Amino acid sequence: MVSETQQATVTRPQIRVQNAVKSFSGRVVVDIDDLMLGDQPIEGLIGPNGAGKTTLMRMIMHSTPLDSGTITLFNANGGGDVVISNLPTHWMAPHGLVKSNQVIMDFDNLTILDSMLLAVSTARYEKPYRIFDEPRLYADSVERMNEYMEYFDLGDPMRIAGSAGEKKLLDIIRCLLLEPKFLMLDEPTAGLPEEVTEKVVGLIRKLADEGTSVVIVEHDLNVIWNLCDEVHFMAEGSVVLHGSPEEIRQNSTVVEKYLGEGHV
Amino acid sequence: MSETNGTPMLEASGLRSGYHGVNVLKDISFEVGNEVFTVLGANGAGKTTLLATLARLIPSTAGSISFLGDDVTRIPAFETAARGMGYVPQERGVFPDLTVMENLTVGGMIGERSREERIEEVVELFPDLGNLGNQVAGTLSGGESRMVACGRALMQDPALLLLDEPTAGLSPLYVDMFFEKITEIHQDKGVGIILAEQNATKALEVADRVMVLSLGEAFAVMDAANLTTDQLKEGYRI
Amino acid sequence: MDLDFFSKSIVIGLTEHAPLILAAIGFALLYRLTGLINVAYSETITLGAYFGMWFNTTYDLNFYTVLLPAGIVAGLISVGTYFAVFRPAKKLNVGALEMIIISFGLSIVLRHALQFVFGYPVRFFEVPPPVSIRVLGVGVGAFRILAVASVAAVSLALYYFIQRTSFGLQIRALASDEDLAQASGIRPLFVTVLIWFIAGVAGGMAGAFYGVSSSVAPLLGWRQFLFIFLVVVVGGRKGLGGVIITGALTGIALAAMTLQFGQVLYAQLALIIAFVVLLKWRSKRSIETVKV
Amino acid sequence: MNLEWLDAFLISGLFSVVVIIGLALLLHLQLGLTRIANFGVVGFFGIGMYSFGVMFTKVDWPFGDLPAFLISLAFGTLVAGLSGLLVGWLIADLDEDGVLVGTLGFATVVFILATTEQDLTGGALGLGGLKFPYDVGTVKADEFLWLIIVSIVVSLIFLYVWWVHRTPYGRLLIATGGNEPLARSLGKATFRTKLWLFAVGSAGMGLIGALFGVMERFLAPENLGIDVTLAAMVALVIGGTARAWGAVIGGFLIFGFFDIIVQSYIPFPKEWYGQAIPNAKLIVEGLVLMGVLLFRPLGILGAMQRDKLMRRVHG
Repeated sequence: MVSETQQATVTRPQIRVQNAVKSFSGRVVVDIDDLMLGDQPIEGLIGPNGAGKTTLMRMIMHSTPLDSGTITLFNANGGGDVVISNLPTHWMAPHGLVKSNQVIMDFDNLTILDSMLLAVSTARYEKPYRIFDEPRLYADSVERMNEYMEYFDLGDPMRIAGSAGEKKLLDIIRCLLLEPKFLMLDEPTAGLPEEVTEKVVGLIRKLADEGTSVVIVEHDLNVIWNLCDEVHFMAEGSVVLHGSPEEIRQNSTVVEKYLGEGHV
Repeated sequence: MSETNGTPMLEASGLRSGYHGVNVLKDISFEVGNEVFTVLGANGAGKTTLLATLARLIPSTAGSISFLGDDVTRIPAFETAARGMGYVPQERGVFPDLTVMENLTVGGMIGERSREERIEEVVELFPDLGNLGNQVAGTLSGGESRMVACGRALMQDPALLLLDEPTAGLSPLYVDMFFEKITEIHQDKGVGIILAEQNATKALEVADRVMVLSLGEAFAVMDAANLTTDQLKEGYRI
Repeated sequence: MDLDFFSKSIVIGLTEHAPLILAAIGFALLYRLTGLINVAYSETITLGAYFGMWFNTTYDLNFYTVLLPAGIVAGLISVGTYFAVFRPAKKLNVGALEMIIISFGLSIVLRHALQFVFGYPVRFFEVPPPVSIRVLGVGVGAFRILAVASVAAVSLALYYFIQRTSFGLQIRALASDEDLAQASGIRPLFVTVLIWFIAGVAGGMAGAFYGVSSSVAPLLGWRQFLFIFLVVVVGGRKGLGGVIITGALTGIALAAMTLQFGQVLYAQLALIIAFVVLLKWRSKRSIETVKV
Repeated sequence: MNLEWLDAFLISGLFSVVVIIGLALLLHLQLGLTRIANFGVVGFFGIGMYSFGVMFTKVDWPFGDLPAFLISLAFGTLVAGLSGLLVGWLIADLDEDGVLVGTLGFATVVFILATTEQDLTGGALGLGGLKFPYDVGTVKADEFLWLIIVSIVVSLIFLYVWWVHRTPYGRLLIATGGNEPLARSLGKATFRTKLWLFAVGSAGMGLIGALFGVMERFLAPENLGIDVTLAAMVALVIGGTARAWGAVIGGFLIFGFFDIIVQSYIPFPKEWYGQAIPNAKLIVEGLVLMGVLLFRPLGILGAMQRDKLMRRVHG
């Protein structure tokens, strides 16, 4: 864990969600007055079905447009504050905001190495006339890529990811290669073998220690209880509780929302 | 573990299924008789996947399903529907482009009894539907569209009704009403019910037997009365 | 611009472009149900024209007698293409993009194969010379009036079939949500075949109308395809009613611009540009949620 | 130059094969890598051809033929590129139906303009006055030289397309085609990528159109039929959409076979050449397109094989 003094010196990026509303065909799915994410290194976002967790993450990434409200990223790459609710999705990564995917997502024809090179490459390299940049791109990033490959024991990178678990892991690695300052993980461990899950968790901790803010949505609440410094509990579209994992776990509202009133 | 009364209506054994090569359900076996059988579990536990697999809308990767004595593991969804399985999916339970009355009529395309008679019965069960006949289902409120979805499935004269979180996101008034209706459907019409729910309290009130799903595995299958809060919390990992 | 211009545009637009509405209804059925953009639909139209002409000239039958047989043959061919090409393609899990290209290939095959059957020269229906009547001060061939009336009748019949009958309900249910329709006991194969047949009949009849009002040539359907497609893509969101209204407005707009510019091609040009810009504008306004 | 050994049919047959390969190569970038089905290939081809033709024949050039020729060529390429930019902007964020409407619509617009703007294009009558920028004696020699020049241009296009697979840009195109939302979430501006792709691809198609027009010498709207798009698509699909060599192999295989062997060397009855053979050729093209996409969607060469490529590049 990070010591108090260390934490004070690190300026963590934070996201503030204000008056954000999203409804689908008349039904309000997310309605948040004021929510600050990123106060603590690792925060969890939990809640019963239909609470709006995934929708909130997509709203932050702007792959779901907001009906109203603003979302601001403080301490973005470069230190400034950016109102991200007006920006298209592809501007999030350059600002240091990255999200992994809940469902398996991969590029059909790209090898593992390609996927990694795609993540580390920037628009500067990707012009139709910049046709001799591949060696430089590779040389610049080979060390970082090797680190991950060795850590996860990926084997030969010049092949297309096979199993669903491998694709899920590759999705997370792509996110990490983007060097996120604010990382959102949507069910990062679903479908991963146990030993890989542990490695991913270890890496998330390390990243958080180094100053990245992490927000996790996860159905396996054991992961949340073990990993998070703070937990946000969502129900019916808004965040109804914040607190340490212990506080949340013991809170009667949480039990009620999950199980129903009689079990409090 | 308790037994069903008499021969089971539906029997699943060693069931596995999921999406994109990830098995959400990991080896599930259970029997359902003419009863209210409740499937509890937190989000991500696999309740929706289980019901869609039983309705034959998601292919199972292993295991078998038998319904009313026949093996239905490989037959198409419209065939299981014709044999008496009614299915109300979680959110998209209505045809959004059709009117309420048309939604009900689609349900009434199978079965022998006269359609008018069945529509009358459904409207008797959900009186609100009587006034909504010509409204396009896509414009209904959440509670109304859930009633239409239920009504559509009941129009099929099902022997077994699969209900996937019929009360999720509804106001408490609707929730109470729906659970009353579930009891009514089971007791008055003799329809067996598989009810997937997250809200344990309400669901246990109407359930005969219960199965708790925990990350794709059956955690407990037992009489609803015997389930303890601690068992539930463990299943939900709270 | 005066009242005369408007009445002229409306009369000419509706009489000349009435078959567009009929063809668009058929295409819209296929498009909305299967999500398939069937480029070969243009050949269904062409074949309707050819078979109509063939029945008409071979058996010396009056145009209205051959209309339905021409439609039915086109409908059967349409069902044939479903079983020969599109159903296997779906079973082989062909992607949406490949599906369009396959239908494009089919379109080319049919278009040129029919020339081996019917010969290369342009053919004509044998119908009595038109008698002109005045409608709203515009001279129109009596035949055209009849054509508009019959297109309207057929369109309404189709509309009724889709909106009011039990088969029509099954079709719309399947189009609305395929999984739910199956869970409700609807047999997808039966309904799908029905759709292909009806779409083919509508296209074939439209082709016969196109053919009788000018000539019967291999490119007959292809020349109309872009406009049919545009009408359906732009108007199809609101169901068949939207297609019919958009089709009628397109016909009127084409006629009005033709009068204005004195050149039918300019009218087409303006309309294509307007429609594509409209699509662009609409896509800007409705940013869909993506699953990332 | 003694060219008696060379058959005039062979020159024109090879020329059309080379032109189709060029178009198919550019289509490979759009359809094969980025998964955009451009049905308006002939539109970009045509606008380049006509812009070049009009510029070259209608302007009173103060200097010699060659500079005028080159300037007109550049103009045709530029106009095609700009129209690609415009079409790309209109359709890059639409789905498959929008792309089909937009590209098909553009091809129709070009056809209409070629027909209506009689002062510039000669309308349906056609536009004459095009000629080679040189004269090496006989017509046959001129055409042969032009075949070589165009082959060189198409070879350069091939080299570029082949090389793009080895660049970050090519990787981005493949990623955009494979999973656009995912690419966007990795910070890729996919809309702009498609825009540039359309601009560059269309410019190339326009250039090929202009070069084709020179060989034709006489431009008419009949040159702008959908069969040009079909030809490029068939060549690409049969060879393999995912591989750079696909266009080359497919082009030689199907058009080499038809345009050279069948049309020139097999002694069919004379009367078949008018309509039966061209007609049969199109039927075969359509059947090939359907058959390949149904039963071997990746064509003769098959999948992209990035694994082997990456091993070669970084191994």
